[in-house]
Amino acid sequence: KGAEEAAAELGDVEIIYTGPTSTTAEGQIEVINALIAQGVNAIAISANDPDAVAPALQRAMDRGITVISWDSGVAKEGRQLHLNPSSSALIGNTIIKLAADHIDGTGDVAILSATSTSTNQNIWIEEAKKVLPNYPNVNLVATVYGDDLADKSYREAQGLMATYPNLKAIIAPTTVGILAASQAVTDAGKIGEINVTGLGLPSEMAGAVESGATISFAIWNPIDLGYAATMLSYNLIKGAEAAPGASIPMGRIGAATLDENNEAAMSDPFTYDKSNIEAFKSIF
Amino acid sequence: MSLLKSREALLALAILLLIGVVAARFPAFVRPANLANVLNDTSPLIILAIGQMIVILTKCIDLSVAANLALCGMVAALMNGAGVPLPLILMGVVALGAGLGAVNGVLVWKLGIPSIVVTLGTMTIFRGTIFLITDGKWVNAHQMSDGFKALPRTVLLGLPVMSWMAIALIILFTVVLTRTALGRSFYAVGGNPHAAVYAGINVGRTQFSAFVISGALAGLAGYLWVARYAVAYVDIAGGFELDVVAACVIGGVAIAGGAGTVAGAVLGALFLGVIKNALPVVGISPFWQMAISGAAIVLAVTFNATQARAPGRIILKSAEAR
Amino acid sequence: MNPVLSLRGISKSFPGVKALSEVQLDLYAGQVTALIGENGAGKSTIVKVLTGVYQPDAGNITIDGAEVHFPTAQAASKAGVTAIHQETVLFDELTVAENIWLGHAPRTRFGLIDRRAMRDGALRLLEGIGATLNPDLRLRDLGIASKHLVAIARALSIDARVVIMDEPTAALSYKEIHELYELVEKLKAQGKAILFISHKFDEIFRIADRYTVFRDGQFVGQGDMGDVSENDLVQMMVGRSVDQIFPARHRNIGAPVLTVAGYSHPTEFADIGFTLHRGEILGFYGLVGAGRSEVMQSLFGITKPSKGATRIDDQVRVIRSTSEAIAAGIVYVPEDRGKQGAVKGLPIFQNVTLPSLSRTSRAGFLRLAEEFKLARDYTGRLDLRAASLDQDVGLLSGGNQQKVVIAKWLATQPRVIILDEPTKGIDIGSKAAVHEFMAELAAQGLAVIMVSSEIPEILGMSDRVIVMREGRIVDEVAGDRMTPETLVRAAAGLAVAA
Amino acid sequence: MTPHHRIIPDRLQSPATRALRSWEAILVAVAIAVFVTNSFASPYFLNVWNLSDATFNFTEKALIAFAMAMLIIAGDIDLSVASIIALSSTAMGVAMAAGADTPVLVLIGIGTGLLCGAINGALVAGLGLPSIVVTIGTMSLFRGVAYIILGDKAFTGYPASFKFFGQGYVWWVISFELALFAAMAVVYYVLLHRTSFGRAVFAIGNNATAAQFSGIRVARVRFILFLLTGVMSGIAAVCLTSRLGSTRPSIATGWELEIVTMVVLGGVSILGGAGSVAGVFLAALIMGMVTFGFGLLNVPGIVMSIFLGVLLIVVIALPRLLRRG
Ligand SMILES: Nc1ncnc2c1ncn2[C@@H]1O[C@H](COP(=O)(O)OP(=O)(O)OP(=O)(O)O)[C@@H](O)[C@H]1O
Ligand SMILES: Nc1ncnc2c1ncn2[C@@H]1O[C@H](COP(=O)(O)OP(=O)(O)OP(=O)(O)O)[C@@H](O)[C@H]1O
Ligand SMILES: [Mg+2]
Ligand SMILES: [Mg+2]
Repeated sequence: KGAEEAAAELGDVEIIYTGPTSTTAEGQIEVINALIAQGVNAIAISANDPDAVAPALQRAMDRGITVISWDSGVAKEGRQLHLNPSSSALIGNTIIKLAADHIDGTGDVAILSATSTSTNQNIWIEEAKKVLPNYPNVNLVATVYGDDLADKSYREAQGLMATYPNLKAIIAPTTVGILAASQAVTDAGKIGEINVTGLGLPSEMAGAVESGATISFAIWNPIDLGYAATMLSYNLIKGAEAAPGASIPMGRIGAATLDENNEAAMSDPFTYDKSNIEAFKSIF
Repeated sequence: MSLLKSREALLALAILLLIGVVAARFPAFVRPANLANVLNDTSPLIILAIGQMIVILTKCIDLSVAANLALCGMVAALMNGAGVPLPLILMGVVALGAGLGAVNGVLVWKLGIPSIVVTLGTMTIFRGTIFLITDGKWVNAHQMSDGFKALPRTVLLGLPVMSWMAIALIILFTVVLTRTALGRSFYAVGGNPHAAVYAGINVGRTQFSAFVISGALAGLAGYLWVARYAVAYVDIAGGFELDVVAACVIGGVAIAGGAGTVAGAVLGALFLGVIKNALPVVGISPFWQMAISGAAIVLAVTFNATQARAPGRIILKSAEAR
Repeated sequence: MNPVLSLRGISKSFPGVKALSEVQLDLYAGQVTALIGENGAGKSTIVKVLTGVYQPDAGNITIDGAEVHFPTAQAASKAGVTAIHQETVLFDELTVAENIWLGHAPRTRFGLIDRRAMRDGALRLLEGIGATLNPDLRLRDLGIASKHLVAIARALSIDARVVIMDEPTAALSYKEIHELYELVEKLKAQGKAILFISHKFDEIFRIADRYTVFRDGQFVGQGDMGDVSENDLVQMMVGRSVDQIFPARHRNIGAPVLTVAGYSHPTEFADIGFTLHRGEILGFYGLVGAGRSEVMQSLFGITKPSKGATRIDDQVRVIRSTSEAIAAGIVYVPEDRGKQGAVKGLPIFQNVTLPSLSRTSRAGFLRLAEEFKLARDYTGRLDLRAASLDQDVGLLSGGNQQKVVIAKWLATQPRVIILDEPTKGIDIGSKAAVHEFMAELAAQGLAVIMVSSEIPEILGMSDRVIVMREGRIVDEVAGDRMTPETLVRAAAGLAVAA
Repeated sequence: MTPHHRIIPDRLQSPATRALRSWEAILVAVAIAVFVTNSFASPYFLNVWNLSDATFNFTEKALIAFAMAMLIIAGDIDLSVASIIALSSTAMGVAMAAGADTPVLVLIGIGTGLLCGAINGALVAGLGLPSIVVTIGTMSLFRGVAYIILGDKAFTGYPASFKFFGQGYVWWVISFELALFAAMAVVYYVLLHRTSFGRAVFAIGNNATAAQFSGIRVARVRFILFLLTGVMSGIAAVCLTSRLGSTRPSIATGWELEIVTMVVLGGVSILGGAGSVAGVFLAALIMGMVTFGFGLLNVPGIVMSIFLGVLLIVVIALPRLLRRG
């Protein structure tokens, strides 16, 4: 949606939105090859696997195509720049803070992630662990993976509750995970005992917030993300240089400043709870 | 003979042993509430395994069950979104599942295409259809009515309705398979299709019925799945068909057809269910789960085969007895 | 008297074969009608038409003058036609009782299968045919004869007016055969119309009242048994009179080729020992199930013996696989042609060269020209009838399939050829050809073992006969002692007559 | 003895007539149709570099499909091939982490495939277990071991010389993978249709008992066939790992079914006993072109898979429908 908004604003841009048969790296490579063959000007990708798609993207760049990654990143050699939805550190900090706030800073928490291969998740978890010492009484007991499958995430959440009777919060930095975990907590009748938090879309989380399984959660604006990725690609095609320290404009959002890894962050995550979810759930 | 009969008993023993080992380290695992939870969690697998077992009995295989489940689940969610009352939704998904099973069945029956080819094709078609009708969009918890989500988890006499449904189906199909003409004809058709013709049994039509049953069960499981996890999208239950086949194999259902019991399939499903649920509890990395269930399948099939090996002809016996 | 059941103008074709061509058949209440014809004459096909297994291409079936149609086997049994089929068509995984009642099981009030009634009924039926079998046993745990008894009980479980028996005595022992005869008498007394198919003339003359003869799928004639002689029937069957069936042998027995000593298997046979010479035909006689096939298959490397030795030309040879047997010059023409002999789906020439590939190929690479040459040579010698050498073996008639199998073995240039029931399921014409060919092979110096359950064949062809019973050799017969009585007594375990 | 023998002709149809009426002829027609349709549908299709890129979509799968075809013709099946890729790739990753060089990596990749094939072969041919069940088991087992070793990690940083197998070109637009695919097509054509081993495969697929009674070492042939699928999976693992430049335990997920689809589409009877390498070769090309053509039209992958599912069923059903008139 955001990409279309950007395209409309720019006028001379056509967006091809496509995806592979299955959520595998091999499938994504097939799509990349098809895009290269069509001679597109730019590819903006959210990678299923940061390393596996890199060689294919390198070939795209060899053929003069602008390549950026967004959301879930690609290894450095496989793209010109990477747009994080938000500063990883900030996300890491936010998810821990959201968990800690509602348990008065004391108790066991566990992380329910997506697949073990998703770069973004892993970075956020890293960052979250870094800030843990700031919460001396918060005890991170486990990190499990639900593979972004509803049933597996649900079962993993159940497993967490069974294994750690004193669990106070589950952090799921993924939409599928946070939904499944809220459901598991609701079904186990532990609303109020265990708080589920993490990253999710307001439209999907409305129910969980209402039931109280989730008190608050965070997310950036995904529409802005698509918009920004399109803007960045456009500007790179038009001659902007992706180099450490460079600043590339992103239309109405401002400009992205690249760090030493050619990564940039879009905006801060925004926290949703009972007070504002109604307003946002119809937007994204 | 007695060993053969107790194949199910041995499997039950293995499951108890497994539970015992887990309980030794984590007593919480054997709390009735948790065990009920494991049963409930395994219910969809049990339901599908019963259907798959019947299909395998007739010398076929249904690789499309998981895709069927996903499609029916999605349709259930969409019907709910359109305000269709729950009883109608239930009938609708069961009918839809049976219909999809009938598509498989007709291709096997009328065109004689091997079932593995048919269901390999329909599994991608069914899943693709979900994409076509939803454009890849999800249906989330908040888009589902409370009544829709509540049914499987409503607790009756200490167990959620989903578990009760599985139990009812276990009983129903045990009776169907052991005490009805159709049930026995599944065994006959798989055991000796040639001879079945002589007994007046239409092999193709019996296989067709098996696919319809498997499909209807997948349809029901589709609703249960979506209502329970409160989400529906293209990829739900992806790859689940292999778990279902695995449950049957572990449960001693002969892949060549003609031999197997509901109890076996259910125990096979429970075995996998216990492992799935126990691993996170025991704290073994979930990465071990796949290898463990793989090893279990290989062991089970080795074990079953050595049990079932033909005893060989005994010509000399009478001479020796004298 | 009007026939209970009559067939008129029945035709049935299979791809490439016209199995039945406008045949007729009448069955009368309280009478046994024998259906006679060479192998492949269409006898079993008419049975399958009568029981709804096959649909005829043309013609009609009437019962008591009313035309009937049998779209399924169930329809036929509802109309009162039941059959003991030539092949045992039963279910290994089901119990005896379930096998008997499958498709028409007694029901309880709730429409469920009544297992108690089923069990009791099974016991009653089995008792009626003199069989003592536990109805709860799974069929897989039974021997072949018991299975056949179950098949008979199953046929009788249907309350029928017409009972068909397609070679019912083939798998039964002497005692069981006599019980079957009694059963036929009983059924006759109950006024049932019986169709009895058999190749054994003594049997036919003993129990049949009427006969019908088919030849090559065509009706040849019918009448009262009292009006015909054995020779008349044979003439009708083959269209010519057959007087001298066995070829005159020119006996020329040479040095020992194969010596077997102390050959044993844990369950199948024990202490088998014999010597086989060049140019000799050694017969193996025994009742069906005596373990002859098992011994031969073990000599051919299919199963491993637990004890014993084989020597070929005074060299001890351990044969652990069929390829080793072939290398040692021992080949085996199996009894079960369809399962063990011909590879249906492969063309004739590939069947012939299968064990000789090392000779027709170079360094593992096939040479088609060589293959065709080899196949042409050997199928020509056997007078094979086929459209072309790249035709699928499965499309040939049984006798021609047997010729392909024999050609396959001759192409390996063996020293010992074992023929297991070589003429079973082959018509009289082909039978004579096989016999002549065996004699020729022996004359050329090959050592031949022939397993056969047919006494005339054994006596007519063999130089010496070994009799087996329950997995052991019980007698060796040669010269003057080669009489039917000696063989039968030895095979049945009776005291050896002086 | 017999006065005159009837001469039985070797053949009734000349090999050429036979070829024209064969399944492969239909596939050639389909392949041409797909090619022409694609050329009209997308302006980007007729471009050698694009076509060359597109071959990467199927070459690795096709390598395995050749061996799988032989296995299926012999009446078995191997559903663990994709998992063997994952395990082989993981083994190479472990070796690389231990400092192994490219030749050693290749050997380890292929060796792991061989080992996995031997395990399947021992269970199926040695113990006589049904192959479909055994390989559903080892499918979980092999990938499971890869997960145990790697967990959520990945191996990256393969040596530059290792890149050749999945990214290198032999000559002009002919990539190494494409050349290997063509070479293997020839090798498997000869192996299946021109050697006594291939003949044994057909004999076993049509009637294993009669094959054994004809002196064929059935268990040994079946074991070798499992070794072959194992080795081909190992080779595919080398190519894929090189192409991805990294290893994850999840690579090649779902390939087993695509490979079986390719084999069946190629006219190999899933019941065994019939099939040809040419058919599989053509099916690989068709599937590759369909995937690529849809890709150029930006059709979502899942729609593509519906098409392949329909194609599979229609292609198998059509001759049966026509036969019954
Ligand atoms: N299903 C079939 N498909 C093709 N041909 C068949 C089939 N069944 C029978 N035939 C052919 O039809 C002919 C008649 O076979 P049938 O079995 O009726 O002979 P039969 O008289 O019973 O012989 P036998 O004495 O050996 O039992 C044979 O040539 C046989 O090969
Ligand atoms: N219990 C059984 N189950 C299945 N098949 C059997 C059984 N018993 C015998 N057979 C098969 O029946 C056929 C004939 O019987 P069998 O081989 O026992 O006789 P034999 O003593 O070996 O020799 P022959 O039949 O040559 O007299 C064989 O093909 C055999 O494999
Ligand atoms: Mg017959
Ligand atoms: Mg025998």
